[in-house]
Amino acid sequence: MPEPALDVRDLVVRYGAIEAVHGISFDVQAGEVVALIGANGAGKTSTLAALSGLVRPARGTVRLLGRDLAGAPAHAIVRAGLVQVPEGREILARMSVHENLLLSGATDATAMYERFPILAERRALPAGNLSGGEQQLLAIARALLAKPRVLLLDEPSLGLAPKMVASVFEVLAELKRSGTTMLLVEQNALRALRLADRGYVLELGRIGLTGTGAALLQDAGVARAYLGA
Amino acid sequence: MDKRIFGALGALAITLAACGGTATTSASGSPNATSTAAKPDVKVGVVISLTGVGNVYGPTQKNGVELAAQRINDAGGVSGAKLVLVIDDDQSTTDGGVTAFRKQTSQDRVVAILGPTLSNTAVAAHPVAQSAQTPVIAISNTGDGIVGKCDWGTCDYIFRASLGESTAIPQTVSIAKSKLNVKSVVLMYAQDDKFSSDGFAIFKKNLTSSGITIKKEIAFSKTDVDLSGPVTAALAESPDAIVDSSLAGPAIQVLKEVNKRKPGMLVIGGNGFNTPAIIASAGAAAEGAVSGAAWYLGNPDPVNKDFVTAYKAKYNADPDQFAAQAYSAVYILLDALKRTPTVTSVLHDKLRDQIELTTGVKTPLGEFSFNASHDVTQKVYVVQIKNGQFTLIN
Amino acid sequence: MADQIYNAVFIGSIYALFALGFTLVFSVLDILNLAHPALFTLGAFTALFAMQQGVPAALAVLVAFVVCGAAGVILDRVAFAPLRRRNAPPLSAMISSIGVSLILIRLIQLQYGPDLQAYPAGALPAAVFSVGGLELDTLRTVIIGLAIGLMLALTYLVRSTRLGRELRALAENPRAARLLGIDVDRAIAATFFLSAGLGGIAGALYGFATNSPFSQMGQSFELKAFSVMIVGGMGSIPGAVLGAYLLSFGEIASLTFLPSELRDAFAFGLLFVVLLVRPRGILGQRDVDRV
Amino acid sequence: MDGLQQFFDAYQTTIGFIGLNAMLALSVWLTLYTGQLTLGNAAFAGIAAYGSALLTMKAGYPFPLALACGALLAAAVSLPLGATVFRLRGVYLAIATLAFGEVVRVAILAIPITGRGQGLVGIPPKTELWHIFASLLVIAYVCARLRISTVGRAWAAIREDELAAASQGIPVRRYKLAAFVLGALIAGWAGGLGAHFDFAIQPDEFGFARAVQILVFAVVGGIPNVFGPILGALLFTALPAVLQPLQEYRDIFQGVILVLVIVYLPRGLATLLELRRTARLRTVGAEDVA
Amino acid sequence: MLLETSGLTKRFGGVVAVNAIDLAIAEGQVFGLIGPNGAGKTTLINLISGHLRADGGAIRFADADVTRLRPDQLARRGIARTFQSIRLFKGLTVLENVLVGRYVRSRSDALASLVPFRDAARPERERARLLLERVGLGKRAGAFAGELAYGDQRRLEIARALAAEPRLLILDEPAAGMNPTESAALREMLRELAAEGITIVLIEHDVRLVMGACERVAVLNFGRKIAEGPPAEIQADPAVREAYLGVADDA
Repeated sequence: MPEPALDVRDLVVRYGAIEAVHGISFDVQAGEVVALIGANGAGKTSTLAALSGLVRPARGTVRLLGRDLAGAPAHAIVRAGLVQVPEGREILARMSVHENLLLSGATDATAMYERFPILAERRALPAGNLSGGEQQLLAIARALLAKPRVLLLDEPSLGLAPKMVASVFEVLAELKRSGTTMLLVEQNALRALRLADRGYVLELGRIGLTGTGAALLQDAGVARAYLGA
Repeated sequence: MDKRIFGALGALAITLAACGGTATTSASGSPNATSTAAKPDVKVGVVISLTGVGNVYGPTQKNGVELAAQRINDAGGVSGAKLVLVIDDDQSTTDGGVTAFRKQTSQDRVVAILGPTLSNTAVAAHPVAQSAQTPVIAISNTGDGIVGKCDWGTCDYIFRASLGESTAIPQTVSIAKSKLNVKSVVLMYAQDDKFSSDGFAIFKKNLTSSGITIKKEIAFSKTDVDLSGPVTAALAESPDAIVDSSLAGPAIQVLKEVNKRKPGMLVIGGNGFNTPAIIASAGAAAEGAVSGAAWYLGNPDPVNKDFVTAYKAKYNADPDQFAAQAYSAVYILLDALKRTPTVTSVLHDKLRDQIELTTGVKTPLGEFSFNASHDVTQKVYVVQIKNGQFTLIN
Repeated sequence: MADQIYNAVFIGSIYALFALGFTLVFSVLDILNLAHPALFTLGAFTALFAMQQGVPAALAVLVAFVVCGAAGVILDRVAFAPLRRRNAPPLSAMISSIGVSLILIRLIQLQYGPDLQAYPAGALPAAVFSVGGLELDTLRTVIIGLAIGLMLALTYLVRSTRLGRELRALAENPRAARLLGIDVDRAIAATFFLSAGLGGIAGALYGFATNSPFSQMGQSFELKAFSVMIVGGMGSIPGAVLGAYLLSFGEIASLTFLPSELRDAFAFGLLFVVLLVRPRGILGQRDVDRV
Repeated sequence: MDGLQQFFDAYQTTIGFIGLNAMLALSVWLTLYTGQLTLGNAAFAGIAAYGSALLTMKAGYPFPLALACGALLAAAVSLPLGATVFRLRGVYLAIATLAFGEVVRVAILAIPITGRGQGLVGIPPKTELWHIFASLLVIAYVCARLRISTVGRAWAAIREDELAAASQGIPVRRYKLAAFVLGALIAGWAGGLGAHFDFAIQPDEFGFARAVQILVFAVVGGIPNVFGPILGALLFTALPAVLQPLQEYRDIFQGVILVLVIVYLPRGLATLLELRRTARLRTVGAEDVA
Repeated sequence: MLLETSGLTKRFGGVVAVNAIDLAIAEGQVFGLIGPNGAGKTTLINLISGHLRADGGAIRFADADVTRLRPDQLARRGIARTFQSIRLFKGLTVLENVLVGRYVRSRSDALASLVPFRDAARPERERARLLLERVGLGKRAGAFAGELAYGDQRRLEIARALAAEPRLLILDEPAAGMNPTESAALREMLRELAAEGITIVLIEHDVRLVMGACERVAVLNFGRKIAEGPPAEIQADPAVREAYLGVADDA
């Protein structure tokens, strides 16, 4: 196996006395889409916070194309190519769509306007005026402009109407086809696993199950947890 | 974390220890004094504002008293005993002043106290000395109620060697009326400052009684950032003169704004005008400003010339009125000390009686006496700034 | 009347410059930097020091900008950064800044004493010119121009440059800013440099206009700056400018139409009313009263 | 013992002010303990100082009655003020109370009976040290006992999480207001005592600088318990006297100490009194307000 | 009915977060509320507990209109709740958290507490300890709430809510972060509480828990109630499967 694009080993995240993530390991190969699923409080958000440098991992390594980024400041991690589309989108509501796009440091957003024409239409509006789905597209476009080697997506379907969820996942599928490496953290396990090449199930800060997306979809445990069957 | 706490603790401990050990030093009046006699020192307390808002005055007062003490000791001290100054900072606050007074009366057991610098500190601190029966000579308070009939009660141990505004201002007003032909004025004052407010009340009374029209009263704040607005409003009344009761800082702003808008307009001030800082900062804008003062630099009287020369030699700067008054007060006290029977164990009431008898002491302020209500009797110098110099006009 | 309007424009410009620096730090970091008045004073004295070494006035303003800017960055490193690292709330930073303010003012006093100082004679333009019967003095007019220029420059910087975008992103959502790859430490340093530098320029210019810098000169600006910021809208740059002129014109108007004793009551009365009626200020955007 | 007597005589005023400042620090502690940052207590002290001084001087009221009236006057003013300003939070609340303080100062300057800028001079010096320390003892005791009662727990709950506190049935606004008014009452009592301790009062003594100073006492001392504010008042009142020999550098030392405490003892000097390691979480300070 | 809502509506900007919801919950019932993230469940209970004010519709609790009451007033009437993002008083001890929870049940002892050496809160503390024993936190009474592990914090929040002896207990995702054993224990406790007559509204993602514990379940999607009924019925409902599981496109 070639060197993974993202290789996380033995990651531990602590908040004061509480340990939220207990030494998990996983990897994402170049061009691959990996889903990380789990219930609320399972440690998904903590894991992503550690990956993106928002919290300093208590232990473990985060290698991006061989370079260890664990504990590096957030901006250095983004510059190295590990870019996040955060949960809740975190668009800057008072700034215009265009300004939001340029925040990644890019000077030219044309490529994204071509890719997402709706954003071009709205480019001068304050981003806060966009609908939830449009905001999610903006967040994705903004992350793509930072030229990610690995794109982290945190709950991209959160709070979106079913129709918008579908179109966001279409966008993700398209990104997958164009070879974007993605780590997808989702509650919508079915959609996520269907899109993903592989998946990890996070339970209470540990990796429970792992396997291909299809295999996990068939797994009885996953089905019980997420489908109530 | 614990280490850091101990670090902070350590720093605190060191700070406190470093300061605690020497909490009661006293400044010696004469660095080069060769103790001539075996007589015990005569301790004189000085309470002045070396920090806080009053520290514009405190430092030159310190110079004044230290110069006087040095010269007195060089000339043989107080009938052979060395004069030692105990100088404490009142931090320009009432409680700082009261604390210093309590310390000097109970711990240092000084024979008398000079000070404190600010009037509001004085009205709080003087009662301490009164109840300890320690004579006080005020050296820079100019408001009413400092001596004679004090608001806070009997004050027969309190004297004042600084010319009160209630003495200086009437003279200024009468000169303004008779010599400068002023018929109407606008009266400006810093409303949140005791000195300025006191002066304002005295000006108002005297202007009214001498028949000068007050066209408008304009209050401003001592911390005001810019006085162009109030000055413009004052000039709009077209008075013969602008009267400003404020400290030097706002006074400079008033002078400059007036000069810019209406050069040649007469500005009359109180004691706050009587400092070289006015001429240094306001420059040409200060020309023509009139004020009444207890002292002025150019006074050709030999005692004053001697003082100015000695001061310049020691501090390499011209003295101001605060230095002159502080210096004079030490000599006034010396005069009384010399007349008090046993200097070394001064009975405070005896010293007080002798201070009361002070007449005609020659000081840089002129011939100096206390009147029946313990206030200054001296000449009032009404001065005008001409060619960058304070010049006598009465 | 015309000359009173001119006065109001002048003093409003100084209020605005002062408040801009204050508001910049507040909007980006939610800190009320009570050392800002001390930096303002430092600006006036830095210019004084430079001019005593023979530096011309125009250059001395620049020196004040750079020195105060650097002092602002150091202030942040010493007094605020350690607090930020442990997510301390704004109150801690405010108290810390009081300590720094004490130190700075005292250092200035140790060097220059508490007295009023004066800039070297002849170093500042003294000329007066007249426009339509209005006597205007050159120095103040230049200062007004410069102040307005600086306000426009700051507005441009914040609105239209990359740094400005980063600062606004940081102000609106620090978490998002970090996730987007903004170098937050650098942006914060820039904020303090700009804020303190502007404070320094304001101090130098105000020092020039009055030609009597003194160690407590920043003090009275502090309370007025609160008023300016609240009235205009906490953290809003155009709000601060608007608030500053509103205050200066209000003060002049109350001087003209009310007993002069009540002038200060105007500033704080206005502040109080705005807080109660519209706490986010005239141009403020932040919601103050969240659930 | 003569030395002790001498020391006591010399520093009588400082000792008195430590007590007065400790009371003022406790008055702001009440709101800080509730998680609210207010800066109006200097003004409340001012209202009561002027009120009680005018009553003893001009109306001939007996001293205790004048003190009580002054404190009640301050509390009476604080009630409608609190009812309006507690819609605000954090720095907005702080600035609103500060603005109120300035309005009070300007009002004192504009009302002739207060002596305006000249101040009020000749207040009968009725306050003795034992008055101050007896008051402090009572106030500190009441605050300490309140802290461990249902009321104190409700205040702490509001500080920790206002929303959750409301969900437990705590009428949040009313409790905040109670802390504020009680604080005003204490500040007023201290103000009245202070006015009669000093012969003279001036509007400046109750301004912005004073408000900030009171806050510093409480915050640097720490707010986990009533000893924090008292400790803070003790330190920062005694410090100028202790540092007297350093004169020119005194402010610098004070500033350095302030920064050091805030940076290294985030929850105040009172942290030093807590021995349990985990106690750090329990103690509250600047960290928990606003 | 203990709790009834009729036409309850809440808008945020242009989004209708809760859209004309009618609910009727009988005394003693365990009522489940499910739906995808962002469906409006939390907004709905924020309306019921008074943390949000409704834009339209009405809420009746114990035969009285409570639509415009504040949270503390509702708490007095017997509504207690937990929060999705745990909102404990982190700087207070576990015991103190429960004591605060007893606020509406304890007499004010402000004056009594002034009597020296008297421990006015003693009886209250005894009760609080018993409650902590019940949720399995008896040993941790002196610890700070902020120090507890996630699952323990959840349990403490429930204990705090129970301390008020509520008639209606609203639990917002109480099982999040609990392991299966803890989750099972929670289910057991819910049964006991229901047996004691406490009415419970349960919001939960753990479908096993909801289906196992609730007598009735309502499903929200996009601010609307799309289904309501007994668990078995709900599980079989195609509309629910579509909305909740997000698999509309390949049914």
